[in-house]
Amino acid sequence: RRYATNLPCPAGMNWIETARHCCRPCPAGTFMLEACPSPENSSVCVPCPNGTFRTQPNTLGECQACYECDQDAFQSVLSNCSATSNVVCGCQPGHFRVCFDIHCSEFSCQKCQPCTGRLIQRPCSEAQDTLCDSSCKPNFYREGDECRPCHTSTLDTCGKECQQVCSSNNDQGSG
Amino acid sequence: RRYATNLPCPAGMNWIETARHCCRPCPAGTFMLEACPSPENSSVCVPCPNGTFRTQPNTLGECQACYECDQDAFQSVLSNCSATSNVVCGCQPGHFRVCFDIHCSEFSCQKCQPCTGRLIQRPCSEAQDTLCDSSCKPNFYREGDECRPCHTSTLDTCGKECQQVCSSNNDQGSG
Amino acid sequence: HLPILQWEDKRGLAFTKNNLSYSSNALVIPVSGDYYVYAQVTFRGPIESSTRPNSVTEIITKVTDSYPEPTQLLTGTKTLSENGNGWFQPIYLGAVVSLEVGDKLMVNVSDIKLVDYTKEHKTFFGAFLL
Amino acid sequence: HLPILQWEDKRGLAFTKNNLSYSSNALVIPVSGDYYVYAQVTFRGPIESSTRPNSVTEIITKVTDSYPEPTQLLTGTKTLSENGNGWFQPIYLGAVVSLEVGDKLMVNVSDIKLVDYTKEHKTFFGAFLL
Amino acid sequence: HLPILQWEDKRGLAFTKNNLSYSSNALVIPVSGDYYVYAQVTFRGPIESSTRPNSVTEIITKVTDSYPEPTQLLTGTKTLSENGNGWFQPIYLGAVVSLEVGDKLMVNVSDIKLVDYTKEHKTFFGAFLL
Repeated sequence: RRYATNLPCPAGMNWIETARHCCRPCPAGTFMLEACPSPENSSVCVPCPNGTFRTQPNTLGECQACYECDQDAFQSVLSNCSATSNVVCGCQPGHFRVCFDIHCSEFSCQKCQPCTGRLIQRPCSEAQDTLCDSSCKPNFYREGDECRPCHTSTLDTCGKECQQVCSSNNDQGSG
Repeated sequence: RRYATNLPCPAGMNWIETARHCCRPCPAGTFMLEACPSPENSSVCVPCPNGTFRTQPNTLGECQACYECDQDAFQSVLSNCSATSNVVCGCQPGHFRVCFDIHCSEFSCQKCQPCTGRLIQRPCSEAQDTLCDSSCKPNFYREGDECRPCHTSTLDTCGKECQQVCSSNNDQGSG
Repeated sequence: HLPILQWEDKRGLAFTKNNLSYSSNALVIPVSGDYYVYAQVTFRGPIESSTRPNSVTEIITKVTDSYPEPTQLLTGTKTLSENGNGWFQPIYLGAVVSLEVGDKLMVNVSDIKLVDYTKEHKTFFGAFLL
Repeated sequence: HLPILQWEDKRGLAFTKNNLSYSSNALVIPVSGDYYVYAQVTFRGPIESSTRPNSVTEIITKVTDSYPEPTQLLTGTKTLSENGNGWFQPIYLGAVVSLEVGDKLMVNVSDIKLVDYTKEHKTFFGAFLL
Repeated sequence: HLPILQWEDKRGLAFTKNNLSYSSNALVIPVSGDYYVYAQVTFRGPIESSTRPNSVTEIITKVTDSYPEPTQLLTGTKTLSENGNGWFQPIYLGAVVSLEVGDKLMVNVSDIKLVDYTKEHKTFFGAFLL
């Protein structure tokens, strides 16, 4: 991918347009303040200022600005930005990651569902929502797609489903 | 609509700013590579390159790029781009045109509805969706806004409507 | 063709200079060259008369003496998914185009009744020579 | 007034030169003339505290010593029709404005908590002299 | 990385000059300096194959010999709330960036099948030296 009309630099060296010769790149975590006076000498490399980084050796005049994790949108910092690596963001506890596209370059953090009245088949994780058991826990009866505790049911609210589940444990709530 | 400060050109000739005199326009399907040396002589007109067109005589320095039909979105080519005409797009078979605005400068191609279980009042066309008969075909009974074939109904799924239609032809499916 | 917008060219933030002039709804190009041409139209609704539109379109067009038909230079088309109550939809367009002296630049819209003309900083149009 | 955004002016892709300087949230105009001024703000939600907004607004304003009130130069307003889960809405504005030496340019937004500040290439602001 | 768009650089409204050249999907910078870089991509759907996307993204990136990874310069991300039938979503990006001779500018998109390539005035890309 070398720029065609440049004089080819030996491997491990980059062409410096302003200096019109090749220089050894500055190491990751630094940027090139001044190009080498000649290919044999080294360039003036300066550490990336706070809040910036370079993951690779380079002959660039500045470092890349660190991303920030979207704390207001329930993101959390998995690893801080360093001179050689960008920040890595995840989701705060109780939230899971929903990618915006297949590359997941952007994701939102959504609240894990609570599985009230059900057993948890698979707990919520960084990548996936909680997977709730389809059937209700003991002492819970189904009402639409919710599981309600027996003790909250009353005679007139306790439909067919509820009677089946709750009366059999004959600890039905007061009339 | 002549540009006010120009010297008026005789009818059928355009003012050429670079040449500071009038020239006869190049015919449709070509563009003006070089202006006429003087109003009496002709300009150098060159055919529109592949993929471009000019529908009118002109003194322009390039031809217009042809549009393309949106094959991924169910459009089809009604007529190809030529040197003198842009491409004309329609909808692939089984789709009809839905204009985005009254000028229909943009349109999407939507699937024709199938009229399952109904007679077709007016078949799907480039401009309009199929118009289905409001009542069901013989041996079909109404279920909500769908028409279902009698033979698929079973005793317990055959409601009032179904019994009325299907039992009268006493060829009801097995119990 | 689509309706053409009219513009204020003197009062408030509006101005023309370097003899780029405005006449009969068009910016008139004084010297041939490459121009960065831009325009923003803010659309808004619902409005009384029109049925709910499902899209809005803004087009910057060029009219020239060397060709009898307008040329569409830049187009922004957006479908609307806003529900019943009030909605706003700005469309910004901008790019470099090669223009000849005498060419006229205009802005067309899909429905002039949907254009928010109330504030000069919401709908604007301009060009500058590179 | 609407909240004013703060900007990074040195690190990463950000820079100032030809003594167009940045101080107390504003670009300061070093020489009178016509400038192409532009800004994009990416809005995103939902966020914890705020109730679901039904619109977002970005305004480029000018503050000058010759007038006690800010002048709104460019405005982008968009209603939101996204449902519950995550949404993004970028608004880009750009136009030529006549500015005097010492004028200050700022970007205001309808709700600062809805601004996506996480990546420098999603929200940016700048100007150049023609 | 995200798919890279290919561009027409000669026919119709497209042109390159002042030895800003186009090769293998990129604008190649001929001289170091500050450039105003811009691009609009019109996205549209639904299309046959792809499941309904919930967002579209356009990114202008820079590739340089002085660094092995592309740098994202400008990004526009929009979530889609349009329902079943046809939708359009233009995204315009533009800003000043400092570039070195030999740098290459490209436009990436989240899903190339969603790009409206049918009309040259709906999807475009360019840059000019300040």
